[in-house]
Parts: sequence; structure tokens; C-alpha cells
Amino acid sequence: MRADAVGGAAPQAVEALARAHRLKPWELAPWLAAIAAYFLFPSYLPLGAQILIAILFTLSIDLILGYAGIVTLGQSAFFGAGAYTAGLLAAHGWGEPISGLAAAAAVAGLLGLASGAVILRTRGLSLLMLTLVIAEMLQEAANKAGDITGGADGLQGMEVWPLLGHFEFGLFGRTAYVYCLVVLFLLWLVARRIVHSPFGRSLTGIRENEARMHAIGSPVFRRRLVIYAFAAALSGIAGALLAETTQFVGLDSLGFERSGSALIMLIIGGVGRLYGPFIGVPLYMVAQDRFAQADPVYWDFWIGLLLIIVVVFARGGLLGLAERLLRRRGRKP
Amino acid sequence: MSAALETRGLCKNFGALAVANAIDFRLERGARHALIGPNGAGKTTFVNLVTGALRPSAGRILIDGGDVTALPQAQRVKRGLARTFQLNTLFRGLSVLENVCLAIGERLGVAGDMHRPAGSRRIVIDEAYAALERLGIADEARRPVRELPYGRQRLVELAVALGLEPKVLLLDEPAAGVPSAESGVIVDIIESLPADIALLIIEHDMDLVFRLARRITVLVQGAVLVEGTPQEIAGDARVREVYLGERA
Amino acid sequence: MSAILAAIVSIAFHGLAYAMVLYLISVGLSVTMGLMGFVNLAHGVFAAAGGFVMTRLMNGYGVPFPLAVAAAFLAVGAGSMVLERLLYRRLYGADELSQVLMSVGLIFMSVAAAKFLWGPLAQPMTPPAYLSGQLDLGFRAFPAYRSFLIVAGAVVVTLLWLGLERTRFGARIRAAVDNRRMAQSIGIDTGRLFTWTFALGSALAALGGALGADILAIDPAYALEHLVYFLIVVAVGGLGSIRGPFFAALLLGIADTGFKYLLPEFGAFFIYALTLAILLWRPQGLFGRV
Amino acid sequence: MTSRFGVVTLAAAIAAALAAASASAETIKVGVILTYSGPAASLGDQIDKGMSLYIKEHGHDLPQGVSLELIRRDDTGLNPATAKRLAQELITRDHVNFLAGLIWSPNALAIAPLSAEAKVPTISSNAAAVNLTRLSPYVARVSFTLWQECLPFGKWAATKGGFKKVYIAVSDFAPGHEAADAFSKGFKDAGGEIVDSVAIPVKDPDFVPYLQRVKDAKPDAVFVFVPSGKQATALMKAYSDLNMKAAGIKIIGSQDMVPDEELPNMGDEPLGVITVGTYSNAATRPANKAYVAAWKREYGDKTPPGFMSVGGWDAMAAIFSAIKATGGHPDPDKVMAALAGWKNPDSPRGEIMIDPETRDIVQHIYIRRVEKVGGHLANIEFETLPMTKDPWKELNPPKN
Repeated sequence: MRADAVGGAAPQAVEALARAHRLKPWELAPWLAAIAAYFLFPSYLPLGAQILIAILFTLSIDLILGYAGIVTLGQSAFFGAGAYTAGLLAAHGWGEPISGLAAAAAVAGLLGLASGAVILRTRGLSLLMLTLVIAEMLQEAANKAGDITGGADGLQGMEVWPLLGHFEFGLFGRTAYVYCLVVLFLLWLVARRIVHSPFGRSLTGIRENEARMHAIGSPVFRRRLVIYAFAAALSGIAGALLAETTQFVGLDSLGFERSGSALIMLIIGGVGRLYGPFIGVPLYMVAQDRFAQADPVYWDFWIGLLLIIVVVFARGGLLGLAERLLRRRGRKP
Repeated sequence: MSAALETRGLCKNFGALAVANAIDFRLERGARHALIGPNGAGKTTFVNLVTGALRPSAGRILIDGGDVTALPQAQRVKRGLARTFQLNTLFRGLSVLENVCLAIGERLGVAGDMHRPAGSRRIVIDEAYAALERLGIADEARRPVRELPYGRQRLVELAVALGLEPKVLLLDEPAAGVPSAESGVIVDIIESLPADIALLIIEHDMDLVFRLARRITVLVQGAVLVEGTPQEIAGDARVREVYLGERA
Repeated sequence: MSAILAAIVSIAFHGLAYAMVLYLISVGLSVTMGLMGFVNLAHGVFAAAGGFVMTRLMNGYGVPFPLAVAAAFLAVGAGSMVLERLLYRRLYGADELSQVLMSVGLIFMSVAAAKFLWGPLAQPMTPPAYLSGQLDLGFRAFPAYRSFLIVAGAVVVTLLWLGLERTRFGARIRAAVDNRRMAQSIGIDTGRLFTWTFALGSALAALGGALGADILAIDPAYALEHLVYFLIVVAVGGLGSIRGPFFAALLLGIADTGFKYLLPEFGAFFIYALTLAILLWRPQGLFGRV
Repeated sequence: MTSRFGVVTLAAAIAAALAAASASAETIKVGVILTYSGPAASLGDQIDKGMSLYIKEHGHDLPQGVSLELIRRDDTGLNPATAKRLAQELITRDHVNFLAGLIWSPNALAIAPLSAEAKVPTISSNAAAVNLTRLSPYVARVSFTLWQECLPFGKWAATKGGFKKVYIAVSDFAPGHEAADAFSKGFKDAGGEIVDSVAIPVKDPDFVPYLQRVKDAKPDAVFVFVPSGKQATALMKAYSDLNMKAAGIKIIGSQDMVPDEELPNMGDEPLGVITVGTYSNAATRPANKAYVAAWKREYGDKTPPGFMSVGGWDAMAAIFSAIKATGGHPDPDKVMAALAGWKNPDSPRGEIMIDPETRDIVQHIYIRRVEKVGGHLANIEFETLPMTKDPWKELNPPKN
């Protein structure tokens, strides 16, 4: 590294940074795999659609945790808000799916903006508990407002119209899968753009060293709030996708378990990497699905073991492990 | 003419403990000024008050004649105030070049942009690279900061602050933790800074202070003991007693 | 009027008993998170283990209640030392997220293991005859077991404080909590200190789990179900504090009970709203260091 | 990174291939969706054991050459989205002929529209949401509804029970509200007075503050609905801690409060508690004695059978009879026709029937009291309300 630095480094260092945002061929791999899965495993499409939704949800956590360093256990608040928004619209006569997503994004984003403005002044454990507490309060409110939300029975009577007026959400989940895949792809493009923008770089700066960001004149609070609200909107869209494709919304959409398991999936894949969710979520959900079918009673034991193995052998998630291996290989010759 | 930086009656209490006690201080334009004092004299607290990391209990802070007491840190930076830290405070996981780019991006007001890729603004990267070249660390541009030896990181610390093109620069023990063989580089860089930057150097190392500073303020127990030229300070009996005496 | 007074006394009393259990379990978590910087979400596993050991000894082998509690305390303390050496130690100083992942993995495994060993049902906890029924104090009667809980809790709290204030072990812990680097530099073997502190915290959790089995029933999912409450106590009390969780548990235990009594329709909101308010007012917790 | 993703998909592919290979033509498949993990795992355990026991005892009754395969799936608790996906997969991937199980009403309500769309006969072994059978013509229920239990219980409490003033304390979720509404209507119609009511958050571990309110109001009795398990145990502890028995306040409720499998864990506190229910394992009916004996042979003494297990048993009984009635070719519409009016005089809980109009169960409703029999607590049935229909469906006729 040093050898090449002396002479040709000037262009190299600058060029590398200037090109960091360009799409690399391997970045298309997950998408090709997802398209292939549609044709290879037609009977797994319902699980596939839920995996895609979970990826979107986990991606939203990655943006705030992995890039802005905001630890949260309450992201389900926004997921649930989005799910209920789309669900209530569909139950009251407006079942158009795409505008449902937009409404969900708006509601969840505003909720993120409002709650973020209050809680983002805190850090660490306090912030973690505040996010959790807000989600719990929202869930309790949804339970209390049984007349509107259906309470613990879940929201009944959603009627989602065919997608683009043409494609029914059928039993086999084909429409749902394609719909989720397209939405995820578009939002991934947006997220990717943000991550590589100066704004995204400054978020990384906040994660790496908040004190220094203040000292270089960065409006840290505002930056954190913006990404928090944006991630909330993404979570809301994920929630709306689940509501529309399963035609059902329950209190569990607001539950702490959803936030917790998304966090786990993200850590397995690798935090602070745009592709962590694409590795962690399918791995965890497919493993869970397989374990749960092989051993419906004690599958959690095997999932637990998997987590501990990841921690012991793949600190920084699987992508972190892969990166270390690549670097080691790069050093050897 | 207004001072580059001025504090009037600046106080800070932690409970019953006064860590800053009615500090009146003036940093003239283009000054080479040192702030010294024994351990626990409140030097770093003073820096934190001036930059806005701490809220004062009483008193006012003015930058270029404008009252900034109520402004958050970021706004003060926009008024031309920059600092370095006593302990390296850097983006350790990012490359040296990116560290400097972040500062320059904030200065140019492009850091809030969510649309255009960061890499497409060549002007930021080129400027950052040029800054690294001036400080002699361009060959480390692509390495993550955490892989650099501490002394080299000290230079990045300076480069980030200089990326803000400050009018007032607070240097909190710029050579702390650096082997004496390498500290010369840092001193050379500080000496060669543009004359219109007002420098306030917080320092323990007396050799450094007497080499760099043209005025010295001595802080003891949160209050200004005395201010003067190096010769005056060196000859002051009280300073010898509380400060130099302690060191002997 | 006297009926209202009786209700208030009753609420305060029951809230206090609940608070004692919360404190015993949470104090160890506060210390591991504050002193060792370890986010041990699996802390409730030790509390549950204490309950399982005690109920098994009492129900399965007819071991007397005091012995069963002591056995739970010691067995879980010893078991936690093994886990600390094998697993936790590897992750000291690792990033918080790895710690979260590891401790969640531990919860999952313990839930399945408990289900395998004890079955899915809650474990019955029958206090011994001398702690059952009502305890008549002349002016009014109190449930005997909850009275015992309050007394036992108070005794443990006192012992704990005395131990931390008066013993060398306590002084070392306090030194290490205040400034770990400094403690190391004056020759405190923080590795061993951590092991013992971890074991003590876990054993206390086991004690709380065992004694509190009458209020928080012992079942395989215990560690997961009550995690949020333990975390709230720690966050509100302040990390690394011994006193903080005590006052937090007291506040939350009594206020929670009181507000559920007064406004049952908003019962579940209250503890969250209180937590929200306290953490916004004092983000470092009631007794956390700034 | 590419290859890593590839490994995952490859593993999934192999698993799928294996799953497909294990299916064979003459097997009738029943997808069983229950909670096997998490806090409520004990409920899934009861129902699964009831089902397995029926298959063990009656497996030879199936038509020649027909075999039955249970495909078990864990819905992990109250989790409608997961339950719905599992049902979707059981239907599209495993091509099940029946769906059964279903503990949680929200999960069942989420699945019901699927059963209608895919025409898969679905038997609820527990989920009690009263409108469930209205959502799909392919759903039948062999458990109970809370209206079916609590409305007549309210009537009984105000008349024969001799209670004048009752306080209602129920868990703050849909079944709790249904139980409260049903009891309240029955009780008030028969001249009783409801003093007040309180809804208790489902997650709450401590019932003292709520019961203190009840105590302050000095009713004759408190009517309770809480989920069975430790909630019920915690409620009984709070009842005894507050010394409410001495204050002359009786505790009455639905069978969920004192399920047979939990009674051994509850100490002596529930003695004298009066509940309404559909099944007690202490009942002396021959069919029940045989059931309990078979259970003990199979599973030992550790966990006795409760009403949930009977829901599992009767679901299998219904499925077996439907298979027999359709000669081993369970066409969905023929199955539903066979189930309409299906009677089983030999259920452990006594005679049961599927109402041909509503596909809901018609059964005896028992009033029971907890008593000590041979050193153990037991729910002793002392009054029977014969062949009771779900009253809600009569009170709320279908809108169209």
C-alpha cells in the first residue's frame, strides 16, 4: 500500500473516493438471486415476500444504527404505524396499494419526526429505552383503541385492490413477491444514494465520533433527526407492505419482538453495511423456518446457538467476517 | 477594533465547584496566544465553554464582536471558530482523506446534500488531498485513521481543524502524546500557519509555549492569574510560585 | 375515610414487595452494564435459573424453603462464573452489538433448555406454612409471604451496601466502577474482580428470582418476558449504581401499583410514561454519573 | 458475498426438494398450527397431545389404505402474520387436506379468509372469537365460544347462584371483553347488578392493584376472565394476599382460570372457586374416564389433560369422521357437508354436535366448583346446562 502511495497516490486516493458511489457488478447479485428464487421456489413465495419485507425493515434500522449510531429497539412503532395506516385505508374503502404505501410512509415519517425531536437528545441506554417505551405505548394505545384497530383480534375486513388495477394478491403470493421485490429495489436505490451522499458521509462521521462532528460545525441533531424520520418512513412502508400482502394487521406489528429480531438479523449480516440486511435476514429467516419445521418445540435452542457461533466466529457479522477474510487474502502475496 | 475572540465574566459551576470564575479574556486578530496553568486549572473547560460544548453559568462569549453565548457549537464554527482536541478525536474508522473531506464539506455547506454522491464533488476531495500534502501525510490518505501511529494521527487532528479555514483556532495541547522527535513537525506547521489566523494554544510544555506564543495567559483555579508577554510571565513571582514552582 | 387509608396502605405494601423483587434482580444488571460495560440482556436467565433450582428442590425433593433459596443463590452464582469464563469474558470490550447478540443467543438457548428440562408450564411455588396466610400485626393483617419479601429485601439491601462500603472487595468494585484504568494501575486484578462481581450479580438475580417466584412466576420464557422491566429499572436508576436501581425499583414498583389502582384503564401506560419523563429529564438516570 | 447468498439459496433449494419428496399420494395431510414455543408453549403442548392420543387410539378406524400425516407448524404465539403465512405454505406447498389447531383468535381470524379462498376445511381446537365461523364457510369449531359459556353462566349466577352484586375483572383483550359482555348481559337480564368493571393489561404480572379496587367496592363476587396459566395463578395469589375470602367476596369465572392442567400448580387457593366450562378431567362420564386413563398411559402423571387437550382430541374425531364419511377422498365441500350436524356422543366432555347452521359447536355447559378429591384439587361439575348453542349468533344474525 505504501509503495504505490509515493508516486501515483495522488490520483489514486482521490480517484478511489470519487468513485466510491459507483455501482459495482456484485451489488446486483442479491437482486439476481431474488429473481431466480421467484422461478426456482414458487412454493416459497409467501416466505420470500416476508423476507423481502423484513429486509426493508432491517435496512431502515441499518440506516440509523449502522450509519448514524442511533441504537433502537422501537422501530416497530413505525412499522406498525405504517401497517395500520395502509390497513385502515383498505378497511374503509381505499384499497389502492401504492397510494397506501405513500400514506403509510407519510404517517410513519411524521411520527418519526415528532418522536425523534423529543428523544434524539439522549444517548446510549436511555435512548434505547426511550425508543422501546414509545413503541410499547403505541402498542398499548392500539390495543385500547379496539373500536378502530380491532384490538388484539387484529384489523378485520381489509380489502386490498389489485395492484395497478390488474394483479390480484393471490393465494400463491406471486404478486406479493414481485410487488415487495420492486418496492424494496427502488427504496434500496434511494437508501444507497443517501448513504453515498455527503449527508450519508456526515452520518458516518456522527457514528464514528459525534464530538468531532460538533467541532467541525455539523448540525448533528438535525442530521440525526432527518435520517431518523426517513428510516421511520421506510419502516412504515415495510409495515404497509406486510399489511397489504397478508391483508391483515395485528398488534404484533407494533411489538418489541419485531424490533428485536430485526436487530438480531442486522447484527448477523453486518451493521453499517448496506448489504448486511440482505445477508442476515434471509439466513435467519430461512434458518428459523427450517429449524421450526424440523423441531417445532425446541427450535429456539438452535437459533440461539447460531447467534452465539456468529458472535464468537464472525464478529461484525458475516459481512465483517467476509471483509476480514478478503483482506487477509489480499495481504498474503 | 473588536477582538477575534473575547469572553466577559465567563463562569461555570459544577454544583458548588467553580471551574471557571469570571474569566475576561481577549484574543486579538492574528494573535499567537498561549493559555497555561497547572493541572485542573480549568483550561479544557475554558475551551469547551468557548466552543459551546459546555453551557456557561454566567458571562458572555463574543466571536469577532458578535455575541455567540447562546449559539450551538455548529453556529460558532460557521463564525470561524475551530479547535483540536487534547486526545485525538477523529473518525477512526474512516480514511485520513475522508476525515478531512468531512470538515471541508461542512465548511462549504454541501454536507447536508442527500442527492448528489459525495464523490462527485471533486473540489472537496482535491482540497482535502492538497491539505494532506501540505502537512506531509498525503501518503496515508487511504488508510483508516485508527491504523496510523499516534503522532501521525495528531497531524490529521490539525488537518481536520484547518479544513474549516478558521479565523480563530484553539489548539488543545497540539503535541501531547507525541514523541519529542516528531513534535518538531507539528511546531513547524503551527509556526507556518497563515498570519491572519488567531491562535490560542493550550499547553503544558513550556519550551513549546515560549517558542510559539507572543502573549501568555495563566489560569489558576478557574480564574485568570496574570496575562503578559513571555518575558513578563517568566519573570512573574506569582507564576513561579503556583506554576513553575510546582513543576520543579 | 378509613377504607381509603386501608387501600393506600395495602397498595404501598404490595408495591414495596414488588419493588424488592425488581431490585434484587436488577442490581446485578446495573453493575455488569456499568462496571464491565457489558450489555447482558440474558441477566434474567440467572433470575429464572434461581427460581427453577429452588422450585425443583422444594417440589421434587422436599428441601426446606431456606435451604432451597440458599442453594439457588450458590448454584447460580457458581454456574454464572463458569459462563463468565467460557463466554462472557471473550466479549469484554467488544462492541455492544456483539454483546447483545451473544446474550440474546443465550436467552434463546436457555428458554429451550428450560422447556426441555421442566416442561412449558409455570413452576408452582408454595411458600412454607410459616410464611403462608396472613400476618396479623394487631391493627391490621398483611399477607405473610409479601411481608417476608419486604423484610428479606431490606436485609439484603443493607448487607449489600455495608459490604460495598466496608469491605475491601466493595472498595475495589467502587474503584473499578469509578475509573477502571485507574483501578488497574493501582494493582487491582480487574479480571478476577469482574468474575466475582458477575457471580455476585447473578447470584443476587437468582435470589430475586427464587424469592419473587410468588409474584413473577417461573417459566421458560421468564428471561424474555420481564427483560423490559429489568432494563427500565436499570436505565431509570442509572448505570453502574448500587443505589440507583433501588430507588428506581421503589419508585416504579409503588407508583406502578398505585396508578394501576387509581386509573386501571391507563395502567400499562403509566410505567412507560413515567420512564419516558424521567429519562428525558435525567437521561443518565436518577443516580447515573453525568 | 455473492457465493454466500448462493449457499443460502442452495440450502433452501435442497430443503424444498426433500420436503416435496416426502409427500405421497394416499396420505391425507392435516396442517396443525399451534404455539409450540414461547410463553404459551404449554397450550400447544396440550392440544398436540390430545390430537396425537386420538390418532394413537383410533388410527385403525381409518378406511383401508388411508394414512394420516400431521404437519406441525409453530406460530410462536399471538402472531397473525406468521400464522397466516404458515397456513398459506401448508396449503400451497404441502397441499394439506385440513387445517387444525389454532389457539389464538387473531391468528385464526387471519387464516379464515385463506380457508375460504383455498377451500380447505379448518377446525379450530381452541380459538374462540365468536365471529370466526362467519368468516369462512370452511371453518368449523370444536372448542367453545365465550358467549356460549358466559351468558348462561351470568343467568345462573343471578338466579341459582344467588349473587346480587358482581364486579367484572377481565384481561384487556378481545376474549376478555367478550366474556365480560356475555356475562354482563346474562347477569343483568336475570336481575343482577354489575357494580363496576376493570380491564387488566395482558402482560401484567401482578393483580393486586386491580383486585384492591374490587375489594373496595364490596361486591358479592368478582367475575374473572384471564388467560389460563400463570396469569390465573397470579390472580389467585393476589386474591389470597388481599384476604378477599375473609371479606366475603367470592371468585367466579370461566374455566380458563382453573384449567385442570394448572390446578396442581395453584396450591389450595382456588378451593371453592366456581367456574363455567366445557370440560373437567374429574368428570365421571365413562368416555372421560377412558380418556384420562389413556392419557396417563401415554404421558404419565406429570401434566394432566385439560379442556384444551379435549379440543385437540375432538378436532381429530371430527376429521376422522369426515374422512370416513367421504371414503378417504376428502373433497372440501363433502367434508363440510359431513361435518354439518356431526355428532359425537362419546367426547370426553359429553355429547357434542356441530351446528349445521353456524358450524359452531353445540355442547353441554357445566358449572363447576374446585374441591379437594383424594388430596388433589379438581373441578367438580355440579350443574349441567344441556346442549347449549352459541347465543351470540342468535342475538346478532348475519347482516345479509
